[in-house]
Amino acid sequence: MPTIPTIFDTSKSGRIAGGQTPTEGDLSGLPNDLLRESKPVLPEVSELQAVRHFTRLSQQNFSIDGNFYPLGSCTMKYNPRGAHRAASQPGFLNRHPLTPAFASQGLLGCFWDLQETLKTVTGMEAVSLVPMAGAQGELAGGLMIRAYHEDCGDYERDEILVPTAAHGTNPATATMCGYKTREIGVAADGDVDIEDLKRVVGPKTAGIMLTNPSTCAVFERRILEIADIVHDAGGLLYYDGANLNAILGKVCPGDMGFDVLHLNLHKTFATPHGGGGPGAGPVAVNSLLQPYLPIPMVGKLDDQFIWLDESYFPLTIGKLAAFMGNAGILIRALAYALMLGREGMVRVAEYATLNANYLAAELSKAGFQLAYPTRRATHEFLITLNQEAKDLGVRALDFAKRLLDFDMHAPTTYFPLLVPECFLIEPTETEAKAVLDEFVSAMCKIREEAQENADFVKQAPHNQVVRRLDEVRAARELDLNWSRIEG
Amino acid sequence: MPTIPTIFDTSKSGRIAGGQTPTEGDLSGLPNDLLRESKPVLPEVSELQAVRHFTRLSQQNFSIDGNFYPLGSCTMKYNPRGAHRAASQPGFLNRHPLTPAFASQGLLGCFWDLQETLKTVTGMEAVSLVPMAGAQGELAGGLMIRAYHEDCGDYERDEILVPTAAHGTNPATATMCGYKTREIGVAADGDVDIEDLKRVVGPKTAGIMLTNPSTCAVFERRILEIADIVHDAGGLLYYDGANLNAILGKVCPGDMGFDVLHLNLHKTFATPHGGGGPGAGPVAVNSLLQPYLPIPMVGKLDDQFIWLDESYFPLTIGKLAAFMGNAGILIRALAYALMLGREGMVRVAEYATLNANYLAAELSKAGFQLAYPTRRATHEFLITLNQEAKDLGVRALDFAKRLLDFDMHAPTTYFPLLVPECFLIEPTETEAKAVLDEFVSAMCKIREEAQENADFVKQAPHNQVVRRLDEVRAARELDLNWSRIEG
Amino acid sequence: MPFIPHTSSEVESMLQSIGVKDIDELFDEIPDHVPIANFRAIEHSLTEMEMVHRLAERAKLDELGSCFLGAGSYDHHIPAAVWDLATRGEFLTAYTPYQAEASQGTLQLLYEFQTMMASLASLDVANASVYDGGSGLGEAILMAVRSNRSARNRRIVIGGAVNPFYVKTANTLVRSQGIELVQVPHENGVFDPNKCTVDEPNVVVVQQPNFFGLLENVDAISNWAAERNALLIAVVNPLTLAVLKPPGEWGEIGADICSGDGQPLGVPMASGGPSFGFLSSKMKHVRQMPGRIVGRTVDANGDVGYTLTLQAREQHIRRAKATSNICTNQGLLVTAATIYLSIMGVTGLRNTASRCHENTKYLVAQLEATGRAQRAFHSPFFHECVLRCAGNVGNLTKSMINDHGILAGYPLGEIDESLEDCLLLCATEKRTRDEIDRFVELFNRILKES
Amino acid sequence: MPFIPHTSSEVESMLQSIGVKDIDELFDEIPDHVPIANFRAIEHSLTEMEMVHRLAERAKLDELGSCFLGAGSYDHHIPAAVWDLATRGEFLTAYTPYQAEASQGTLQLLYEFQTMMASLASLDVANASVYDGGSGLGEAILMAVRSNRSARNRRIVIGGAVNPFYVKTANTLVRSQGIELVQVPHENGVFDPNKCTVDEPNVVVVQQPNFFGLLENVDAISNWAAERNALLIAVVNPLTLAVLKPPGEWGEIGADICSGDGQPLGVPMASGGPSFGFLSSKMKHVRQMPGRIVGRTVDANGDVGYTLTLQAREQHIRRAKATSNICTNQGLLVTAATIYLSIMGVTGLRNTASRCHENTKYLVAQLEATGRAQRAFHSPFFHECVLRCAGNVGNLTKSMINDHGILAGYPLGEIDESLEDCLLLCATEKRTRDEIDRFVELFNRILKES
Ligand SMILES: Cc1ncc(COP(=O)(O)O)c(C=O)c1O
Ligand SMILES: Cc1ncc(COP(=O)(O)O)c(C=O)c1O
Repeated sequence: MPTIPTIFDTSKSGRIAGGQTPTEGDLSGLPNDLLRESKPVLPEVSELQAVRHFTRLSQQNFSIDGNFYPLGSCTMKYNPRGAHRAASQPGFLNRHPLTPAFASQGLLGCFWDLQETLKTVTGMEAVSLVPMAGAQGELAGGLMIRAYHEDCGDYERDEILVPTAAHGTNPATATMCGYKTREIGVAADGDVDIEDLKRVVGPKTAGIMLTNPSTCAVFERRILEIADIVHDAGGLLYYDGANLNAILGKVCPGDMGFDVLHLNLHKTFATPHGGGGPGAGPVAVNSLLQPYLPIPMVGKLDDQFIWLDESYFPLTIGKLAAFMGNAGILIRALAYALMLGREGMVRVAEYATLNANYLAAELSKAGFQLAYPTRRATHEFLITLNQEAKDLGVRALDFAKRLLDFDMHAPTTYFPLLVPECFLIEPTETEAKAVLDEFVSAMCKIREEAQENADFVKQAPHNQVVRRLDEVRAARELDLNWSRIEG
Repeated sequence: MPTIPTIFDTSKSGRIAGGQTPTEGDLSGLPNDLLRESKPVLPEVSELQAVRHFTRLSQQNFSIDGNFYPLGSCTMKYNPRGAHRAASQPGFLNRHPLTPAFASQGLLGCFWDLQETLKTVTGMEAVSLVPMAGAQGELAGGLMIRAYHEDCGDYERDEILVPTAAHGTNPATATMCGYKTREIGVAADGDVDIEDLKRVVGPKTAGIMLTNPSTCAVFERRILEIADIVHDAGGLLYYDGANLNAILGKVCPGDMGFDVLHLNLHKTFATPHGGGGPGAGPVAVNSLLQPYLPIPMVGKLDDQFIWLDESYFPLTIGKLAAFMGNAGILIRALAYALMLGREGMVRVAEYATLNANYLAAELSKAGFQLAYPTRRATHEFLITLNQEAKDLGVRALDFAKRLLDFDMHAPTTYFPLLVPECFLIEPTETEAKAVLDEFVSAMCKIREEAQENADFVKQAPHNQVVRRLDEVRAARELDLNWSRIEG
Repeated sequence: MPFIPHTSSEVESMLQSIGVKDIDELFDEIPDHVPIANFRAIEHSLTEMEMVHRLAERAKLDELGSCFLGAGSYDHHIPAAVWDLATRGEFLTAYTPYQAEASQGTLQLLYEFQTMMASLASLDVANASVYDGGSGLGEAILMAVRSNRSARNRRIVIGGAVNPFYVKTANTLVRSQGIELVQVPHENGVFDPNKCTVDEPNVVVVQQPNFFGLLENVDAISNWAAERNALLIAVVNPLTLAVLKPPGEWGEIGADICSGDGQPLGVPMASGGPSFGFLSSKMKHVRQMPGRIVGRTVDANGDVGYTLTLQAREQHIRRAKATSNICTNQGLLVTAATIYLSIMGVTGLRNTASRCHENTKYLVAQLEATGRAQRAFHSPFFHECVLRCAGNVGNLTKSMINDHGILAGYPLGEIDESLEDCLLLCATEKRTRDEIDRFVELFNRILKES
Repeated sequence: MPFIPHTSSEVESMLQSIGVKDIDELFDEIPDHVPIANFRAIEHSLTEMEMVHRLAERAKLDELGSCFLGAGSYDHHIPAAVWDLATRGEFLTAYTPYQAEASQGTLQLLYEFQTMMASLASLDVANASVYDGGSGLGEAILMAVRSNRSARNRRIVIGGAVNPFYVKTANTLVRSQGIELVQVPHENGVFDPNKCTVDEPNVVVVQQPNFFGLLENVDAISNWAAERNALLIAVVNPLTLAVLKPPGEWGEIGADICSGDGQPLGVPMASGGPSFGFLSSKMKHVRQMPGRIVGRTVDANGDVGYTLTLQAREQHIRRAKATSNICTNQGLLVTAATIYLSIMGVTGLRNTASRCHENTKYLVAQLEATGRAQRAFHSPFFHECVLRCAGNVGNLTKSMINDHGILAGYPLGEIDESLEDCLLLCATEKRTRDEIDRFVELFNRILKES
């Protein structure tokens, strides 16, 4: 497949897609100095040219529909087409966000059901569906923690604790909430270093942000102890729900001492990632934080569903979106929840864990080094290619690029940073054993190739539309949009 | 891209796509000896496995959405997505074919509009929309011709005339109608050999089947003379509408002396070809043949649309489909007709002709041999690679296969048979000049390659999922379905 | 200009290259005495937005609720993935796979389809579709007649309650080749070969379950045909083959040819089309098969690949001697059906068929319990059933549509006067208990009031 | 087991390979004292068929007819091709393009998107989306504050009638960083900088057209901000940029940052989300930009390719010092918008915007002609307009919905008591003359009767 010219290269001045062009409207009477004179750089192509261009572009993407995509922490599993269908019905798709509640009982009913489901799933008191991704859920959580402490008159707490292995959104969120981030160490077994925690926790601690299983891909065994330590110091516990799929139906965050959390519905509830989004990151809280939830939520008054806004939640941290967040994603998640049902949800955790442990076992038998060999894998696991890097000069990055040539997306690389040359591998429950076996074969094959000819692997990929890209140049010689002169 | 294992190779006994499997129903009381014992060879895969398999298969297809596809006579032009959308509305998609007319005024109204449009387009008296493809339209036409002669008490006419260059469906249809086929020659300029026609026409002539522009891709200039000759001999004229797009809005078949015709809506009216179908081949007739039209049609009684069946058309040739033919394709064609409108239809012929003449001119300038250099191209044109075959040993087939490596589908090859080593090239009106220019470049490049290394071209394609396929083996060692043993 | 990419400067330069002054000149070979087309009766063009608006108003008119009507077209659930995949541009907008190397997707899919369909029928080979079940029966008959050359006549016995729309369609197709269809009236709804007056039929056609939903004694019929050296054509609903004995296993030697309509396999009812007809047969008849057939072969490297094969049967090679004139078939619907069958699999298909049956059984029992309807025939039924109603069937179905948006079954009086008071009913897996109960209640109420 | 491919024999062999006896054992690191989850409150699983049936009943409840409501979400025509393409599996089910070589499709598309958005705003660079228009304004403010380090305070002037939902949302986002939003009340619907009490604003925010559909005097506002060394953030409806002067050209030096919601560009209203927020800016602010940015570069062969760039701004690299915590964004909607913009092109977009304006103008004129409504403000409006109604606006909108299925505009009393009798109305290009005339007639009738 050749590289594809940009749509602007295909463009010709004066060409229009006539079937889509309404007749021009009358602009007379508008002040001239407020009108546009310059012609924007938009494509001028026929409908077929557009269709062909984007069809071809799409063919240059790996995706779950086409490839094994074991990106750790990202949960790339099958996105049921039925959920997409359900959310695409005219009643949902054409609903104006400001339609009054009395004429929106269908949508509000869906939101109510989802709120109830997520309460059960998390073991928390109350849920707000508004946040539009995990990171926005974190922001909501941080703001609620802040609001809570301020309401308690406690203005001194200006630190959020996060493990060194934490996802980047955790510290970035702390900053957005006006907090400082304090990192706590991770012990050799992958669990939080309790002693370090004890050292840093104190009267300045607003809260701690944790995932469990952690980003080291192991279950944080001393979670209740951690909860006690933080709570005793007056801090609150935030659960980063990115890994909730690992424990679905097994244990609830609410039972592990967490006060507030978000869920990544686009991960655990299988809504499509769309090449970067959209997602949905509802937040769930215990009763302490309930008053601060972001609005709106859905309530029930007699038999009618209603919006719960400031008048019901005067202490709310406020709005996080112009309207109601990513409503369409929430419907998809509800559809998925309905299809899984009670029994299916438990299976998510069980088979995701089975697949990860199986793949870990097979890779380990094949001679790859697990980062935490004494630990169970959870829904994902870490390997380190440090030995291979030292012995063969072939780094995790090279393995990753070469995997693409085997038609498999690479696992997450170099995250968490504390494990050198690592792969964070999350196969998910929707992949078949045969696919996992193929992954092990591919890894072995690449190692063989590296032994024979390290350069070959270091120059991978070889069979993709492009060879390895120069990212340094991309950042240094910024070329962020097409211009007629260069193009 | 690697070859893809069959879906059966992915299958595992006992696996089900649980989200799609209803609970088993009770079969008690059915006679045991009428029940199935053997297990059918159906895939047992998860929904993701199915989605991934067919996503990947699709990626191994050329298509209009992805490629220039200048298959002569096939009219591969842009298939508007809006037409597909319009036909996919629940009211159309969920309509049971036996729903009474009084509850189907939407659909019948569409059919009425389409009938009216096609009458204008063809210049004929009446239209039946039933035939499900061009070939079935031909069959309907042949049967109407037969019915007409028999109604006239004329049982001796048992021959249908077709030019030697005719499409295979023409003689095959004659046979299905119980007729013998008599071929008439084509003159050196591509027009029908009138002298030959005069020789064979006579009291046994039931009719003649012609396209115009002909399959030699030129406009049959003496069409009125031909019509007179055949009519004078008591025969009828059938117009094969596969090339109607060439003359849309310019001249009507009804004005060229034709008594009956079909339209290929999947060609002229741009409904998608679907990798082999479906199509729609409505027939239009003059008043002579109106009584014989296949049923049902749509009529109007007061303000209601009604089905016209045997009771209105006692002389009908009958039903051609269990229900109403390819209703969904008819809606798509109507949608297209509405979007083109009066002015757009004329442009189809104009710009298809412009593109073909431009491409012919450019190829000719580049040294390729037009089959009929003294003639105008119509919506398509013929080149012959006979010289290249002689000089370089590289045949039309080799050019065709090598074109694939340039990401262009090959034109129609070796049709019509009377032109040696030919390409029948139909660019259509929806392709841009730049694409045509690229085609010329590719052809020149291939000729260069052939001059340097004929074998390289003869072994093409080189960049497709498979190399050149052994078709002889396919026909000799029949392998028509997968079986567990081989698989 | 919808769909035309040319700018005026491009048109200029193209005309120049050709050497003409304007586009009109390109049409100068059209003789002057052919009148210029007059399209004034055709409306001005609409944008996509306007067109969709127009057709949405039309489509709205035809929206209805629950469907209890089958009779050859069935309201089944179609997994969302089926059409999401089938309408991918690469499937939707490809042509017939003439250039095999650029069409491996479609070709491999068809090969898989052939495998599934042949296996469902328990026969050796299947083709890649004909137009629909009706014309498919016509093609099956032509194929059988060609295959049974030793036969002394061209008389085809149509046994009992074969779908009357199929029979009419087949008749249109075969009549002019001197083939005669002889319909043997059904006995209590089923085919009794002993009532057949044709001595030496060339071909016998039987449908299982038949148009009334009744199960024919297919083993006996198959043997009866075999004893007379007649070829046997089985007309089936492919969904039911997940549960019922497949034609290839009927009687001693099995049916020769199996045909039917593929609509139940993932194709929306959509007013009856596009759907697809399918044909499968014993290997010995394969050279008489109409339509496309895909074969597996190898490429120049010895790797597996797929291609159209046995093309010497087809019109583009064999012309007047072809097995059929079919060219464009119903490929896209076959694509959908292949995806449908893959997702449903053995168990999904079996459960769907058996669930339809249970739903219909429940519907029939509830309707009989009202005392206002009873089964018209006593042979066992599957998936569909004829009920004789105590009241005016025409009024009933009309009121069901007008007042409740329900399609209440097919009034058999439309095809057989002796069944004036009969309805052919069906409740697929999509009908919920609630829908069925509501239907029964309305049925009872309407007949009571009338 | 929906979505899980394992057969029991596979599970067995996998357990064996791991060396455990059952799946439960894999969870043995979860301490015993954490209680086992109890999911009994959750229903049993539904098949896709049952789920769709359930949600179809819900969706049906919310179906309405014509929409005359805008206020930040607009009922535009979306070419069918847009979502047919955007939902191709390769776009729909890919992740953020971390492995550039396997994601050139998404990356090139984003590069094209950045080009279009930057050019629409007449600014230098655009990012690959933030969540929505509301949070986008928050991000824009944070970005501006970071960029305007020399400023002496953290006070942001919100000029006149900026979308109140956006302002509230932005406030949630920026508040805890000590940033204060100071809203200057509008004067007759527009922003009059002279009424501003903040001496040295850090950042000024103005919306064009503003929430009331009125055109602000953006050149003067831009110059006013520049004179005070304040950065200017323009909030816009991107569709209107086809017609209105782009922010980069406002006043002497142009706006610094442009933000807004991309919904009008091919995204269904869908209750407000998912849509996408967009940000563009002058080059000098690029290192303060939140979100993904794609750059063009070359591969090892020197061929063109695309990759995420300037990642040192982002949370996964910069962590606590990142420009934002955003990670997952609204990629799919950006995909749709890019396709939409490509199909519409310069002319399509311009005509759509001007047609919306003409339709609204016509609507306003007709309503005024009834004598029951008049424009609330006298500045020129574009695409949307506030009408003061002679009657109870609450009853009007309610009756329009309940009796006619029409959304009759946004009752501004919900956000501003002084506008109790005002409706914010909009008629997009989708509204036909017939629909508008019918609306006017109903409007007149309802107000007359009430
Ligand atoms: C552990 C973890 N936390 C938080 C996030 C952020 O979630 P989102 O991308 O939905 O904003 C991610 C996403 O990659 C994650 O993996
Ligand atoms: C000239 C001509 N006639 C007839 C046909 C048959 O039409 P259909 O394929 O629709 O049956 C074709 C199709 O290729 C054709 O090109």
